[in-house]
Amino acid sequence: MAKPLIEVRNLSAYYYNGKKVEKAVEGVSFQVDQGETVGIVGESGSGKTTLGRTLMRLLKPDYGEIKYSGTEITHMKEQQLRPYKKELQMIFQNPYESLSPRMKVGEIIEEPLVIQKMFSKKERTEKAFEMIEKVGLPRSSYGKTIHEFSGGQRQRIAIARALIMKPKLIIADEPVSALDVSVQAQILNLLKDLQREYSLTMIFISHDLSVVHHMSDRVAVLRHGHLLEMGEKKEIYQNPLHPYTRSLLASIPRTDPNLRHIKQEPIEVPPQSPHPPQLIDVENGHYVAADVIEIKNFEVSERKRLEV
Amino acid sequence: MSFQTYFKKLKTIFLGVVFISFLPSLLYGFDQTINLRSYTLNGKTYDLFPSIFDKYLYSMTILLGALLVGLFVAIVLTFLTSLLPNLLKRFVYGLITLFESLPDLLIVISLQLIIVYIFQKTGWLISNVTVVYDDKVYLLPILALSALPTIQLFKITFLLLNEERVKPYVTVVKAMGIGDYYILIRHVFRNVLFNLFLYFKTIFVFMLSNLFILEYVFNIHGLMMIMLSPNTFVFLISTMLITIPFLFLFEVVQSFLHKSTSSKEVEAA
Amino acid sequence: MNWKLFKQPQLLIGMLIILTLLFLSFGFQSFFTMPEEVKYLYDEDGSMIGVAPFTPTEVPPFGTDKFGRSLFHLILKGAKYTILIAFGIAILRVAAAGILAVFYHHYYNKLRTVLEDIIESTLFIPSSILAFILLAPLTVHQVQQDRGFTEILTIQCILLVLIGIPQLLSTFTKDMAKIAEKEYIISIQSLGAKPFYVYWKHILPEMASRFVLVTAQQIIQVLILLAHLGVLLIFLGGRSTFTVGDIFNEHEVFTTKTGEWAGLIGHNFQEIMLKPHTLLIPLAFFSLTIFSLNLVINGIQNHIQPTSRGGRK
Amino acid sequence: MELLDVRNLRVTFQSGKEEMEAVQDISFTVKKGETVALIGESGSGKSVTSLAIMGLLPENGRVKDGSILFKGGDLLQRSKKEMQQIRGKEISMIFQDAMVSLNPSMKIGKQITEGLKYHKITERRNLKQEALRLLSVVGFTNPSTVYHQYPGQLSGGMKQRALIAMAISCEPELLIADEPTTALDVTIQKQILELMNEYKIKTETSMLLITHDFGVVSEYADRVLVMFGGKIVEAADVFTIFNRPIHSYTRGLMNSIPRIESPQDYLTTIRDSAVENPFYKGRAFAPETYSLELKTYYSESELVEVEPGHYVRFFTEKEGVTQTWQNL
Repeated sequence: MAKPLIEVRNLSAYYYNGKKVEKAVEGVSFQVDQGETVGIVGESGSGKTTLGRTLMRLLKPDYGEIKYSGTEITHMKEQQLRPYKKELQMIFQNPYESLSPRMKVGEIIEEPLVIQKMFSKKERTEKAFEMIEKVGLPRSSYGKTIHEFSGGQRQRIAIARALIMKPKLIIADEPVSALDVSVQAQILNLLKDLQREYSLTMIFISHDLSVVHHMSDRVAVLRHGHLLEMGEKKEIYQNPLHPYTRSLLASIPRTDPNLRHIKQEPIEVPPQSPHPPQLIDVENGHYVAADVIEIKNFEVSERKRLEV
Repeated sequence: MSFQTYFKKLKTIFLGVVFISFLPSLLYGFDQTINLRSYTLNGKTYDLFPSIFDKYLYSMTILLGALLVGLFVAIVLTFLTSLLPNLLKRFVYGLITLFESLPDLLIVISLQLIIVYIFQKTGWLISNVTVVYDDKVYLLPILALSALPTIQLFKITFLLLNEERVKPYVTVVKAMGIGDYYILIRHVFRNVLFNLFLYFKTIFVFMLSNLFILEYVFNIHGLMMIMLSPNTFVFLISTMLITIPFLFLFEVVQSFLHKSTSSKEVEAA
Repeated sequence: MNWKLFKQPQLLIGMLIILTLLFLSFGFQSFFTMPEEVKYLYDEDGSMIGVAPFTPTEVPPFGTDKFGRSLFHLILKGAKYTILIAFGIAILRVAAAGILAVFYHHYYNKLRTVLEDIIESTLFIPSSILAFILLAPLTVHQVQQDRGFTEILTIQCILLVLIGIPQLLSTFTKDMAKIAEKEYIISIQSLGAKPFYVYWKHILPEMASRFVLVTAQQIIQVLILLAHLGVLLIFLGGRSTFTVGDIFNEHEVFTTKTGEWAGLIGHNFQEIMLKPHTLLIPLAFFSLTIFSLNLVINGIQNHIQPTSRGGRK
Repeated sequence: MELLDVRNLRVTFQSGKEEMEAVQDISFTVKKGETVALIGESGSGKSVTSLAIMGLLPENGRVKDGSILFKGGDLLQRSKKEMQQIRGKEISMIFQDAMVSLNPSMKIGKQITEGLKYHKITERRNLKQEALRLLSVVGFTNPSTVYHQYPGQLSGGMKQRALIAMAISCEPELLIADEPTTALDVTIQKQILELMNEYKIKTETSMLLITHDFGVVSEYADRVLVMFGGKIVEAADVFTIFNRPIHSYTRGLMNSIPRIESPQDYLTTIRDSAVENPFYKGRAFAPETYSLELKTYYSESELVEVEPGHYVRFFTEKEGVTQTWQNL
């Protein structure tokens, strides 16, 4: 069994909207093992972005703890965190906004090294060129300004920047949702290639179930800040237990017009519970949120499965 | 709108004003006059209470009157320019820049001179130019004070209108086959007026400054003049007299805006 | 900020006017000689027909003040003081507020309680009154303690700079908060950058064009403020006092020591009804300068967002 | 007779001194009760086409050539007044970004009946009743509450419902939906699309559905036009497109979406498809004939009917190509 690289226990982060306290993430626990990709699926307002940023320690969690390869980093000060930020890197959603508009491509890609004061200037340039080629851009990109690049190319630059420090963990927050379909495929392929090459651990956050399915080994479903279901990809997609997961899956448009006459019954999703749900291991690391009534249902469905 | 935040802000401002009013002492040593009964202006001594309320009312009448006149004229002007072809609109915008550049002092003095000139030519006096005694004039100060806010408001509404006209919801309404003038009046103009409230604070501060120079040049014995008298207490009480109602007004406007357009960020630009 | 900014015609015209004024003012000695003071005018027979101040028609081009000095020359001479002092105060205001805003934004939760009072309350006090209250005691001190010209000027400038800071601080902090929310700033933070690096390399450069714009606006505000103070007989660098009139009708006249325009307005203020040109001409130059600055501002704004201005689509 | 018949439409945009062609020679028809989908990526000209039909092109855009026949009459020949009578009443449009598509300061109830009021379809005193009915048609369970709410108080899905209510208020014959669900969550997307489809079937309204999502097309469209760089690259009924896509761009678009039911380790991109397509032999969409980034074509091309009702854009001579197809 691989060692957990990042462990999250009972993580809660709130944000303050005027006087009101709103939950962004509440009572979330999971772990990511070395080398695996965990997909986090959630719709808007599910707290997936907050979760990603809290893991990066861009936000300070209100409760709970985050352990990075055994060390607790929850309450570390910025000074102490700096070495960890070499190993944790993030890719953001919108390549039009996540790259500084006033810098040259080369500067952008080298910036992490400058910030962490690594290597000499010459070595940094060399590394930047190497990364530019790795992500499939021409070497001439180095001296160009960011305005000359399309969305897909910009996302490649963002990936090059994230990978120049040879990180261990990548948190990708909706890295392809701002891109055209054809470009999306290229970026996903690139991410997969690079993941293999650098044996990266990855947390892949997205609203798109197909993309998460494509990228991940394990999947977690987030709704209104609560973790509802988590497990191996196969388990989640073929044997979804939580009604919310099932409704998400049923909402994906089928890409076959021959199926359109088959009507799908709408799935009743229970209202959000006020407290973070207890996660129960149903089978083989397939966790599901359960209050008392739901546990009964799961038992039934499990029994059914056994009979089959 | 909650009274709690209002009073909290009021307290904040009060502390700030107290600090500012004793700043001269901090800078030059403690030799400030504090007199709770009376104040001196141009060598004469006046009772502070209750006459300060009278002056206060007078100054605020001029201020609000000018604001209303300015608002009205600005809206009419914007509406008229919105009907002009694009080339003329640019010309109008150029004119705004020109007029905007005139200092308040110039406008106040010129107005005064124009009226004297008219009087000399025709013997027809629109309004007493300067006030020597305690009788009050309204028309001229209001007109003089409204000149610059009119230009500013005109500029703001003009720019807001241009911004508003290309917003997606206008296209949606157009797609319903609704006529241009109907859209302009019922949708675009309405929202421009809403957004105008965001500039309320900016205009207000600007007008206070104008009012001050107006009172000085016209020799109007109003609240702003009183503030010039070397008496710290007068400064303190005058400022609070302005703050108490207007802060309330700002808060009401803010909460009102927040309610009707809750997605919008409310702040004075 | 880049060089394309200088392709804006409005900006160029505005800068040209201001630079011309400054050029004429600095080269004053080499272009002009200060004409003789004209205190009295005589007709051909040699009998006196008028006493200063004179109107532009009597003494072209702009007439004289009450000491018989040519307004045209006074204005050109004073241009450099007026414009440069306003420039200096505005730049110092923006620079100081910009630096303070970094700290205010970074330590917002700690500093807010201290500074919010002052920032909020300055909203309700017209800056002219604020300036008057702070500067008026100086004129008394000048006489009483016989302070020097430079000392007075320095104190005045420092106070004028300080007066403008609270408002700027609040706008800059709001701007910074907006920029700090942008994804690319967050992405820089995720790389483990020190706060200083983030401000210096990213947030402040992002605000550069904003700083230029605000500086131009501040120059206008300082100019208007100076004009107001001039009317209130507060002149930069203190004032010189002359006694004029005959024994029966003696009164004091205050004049400016630097010759800046606000001083011209101030010492001619009593002539408002009789010889209005002595006020209107300096004011016209104020307007010209402000207009040029407005042109500069329009140019910058057109450069920043080319479509949203001026009825063009 | 077709309800809508667009013939050889060309739309250009003036940007600076340059004139850019956003839509180049597009022809298609929409029959009564039919849903036609325009599918393409950003910059394909699909939204511009819809705006041209509505007569709502931005100031710097203009129709350079072609005709848009609606019920036999050319919309491009109509005066401004006449177009106003058609917009909203006969053709109406649902826009992409519901978040900004409603007037923030007007109550929902008032806003959705603007068309009815302006066109004097419903009497003033019945407006409120009609608004409540429309709100319940689009699935609000509490119409009287929503009636008095401002757009800022509604979620994205609810705003889109309100927009639909507005679009169908005058019972138009043609509904143009420009990416109606792109900004919404998947679960909401499904609800909104179902709602639109139900309404369409019930009232026999025709629909022009503009989207980038093949999933949406496969569920709801009758006929499909695939667009790229301002041109139609493939057009057929929905079953043909999905069962026998020919053009490599179509195939590329379809394959580049990761699929849950048939997972692949590597996603086929459009570039790969261009190489792999057995039909075109370097002709239909060879990499040298187009630029994916610039969204333009480098060589001449023509739309060829390869089987009845199935059109594909081919480069070079059409005969050779058609034969290749027929030989198969």
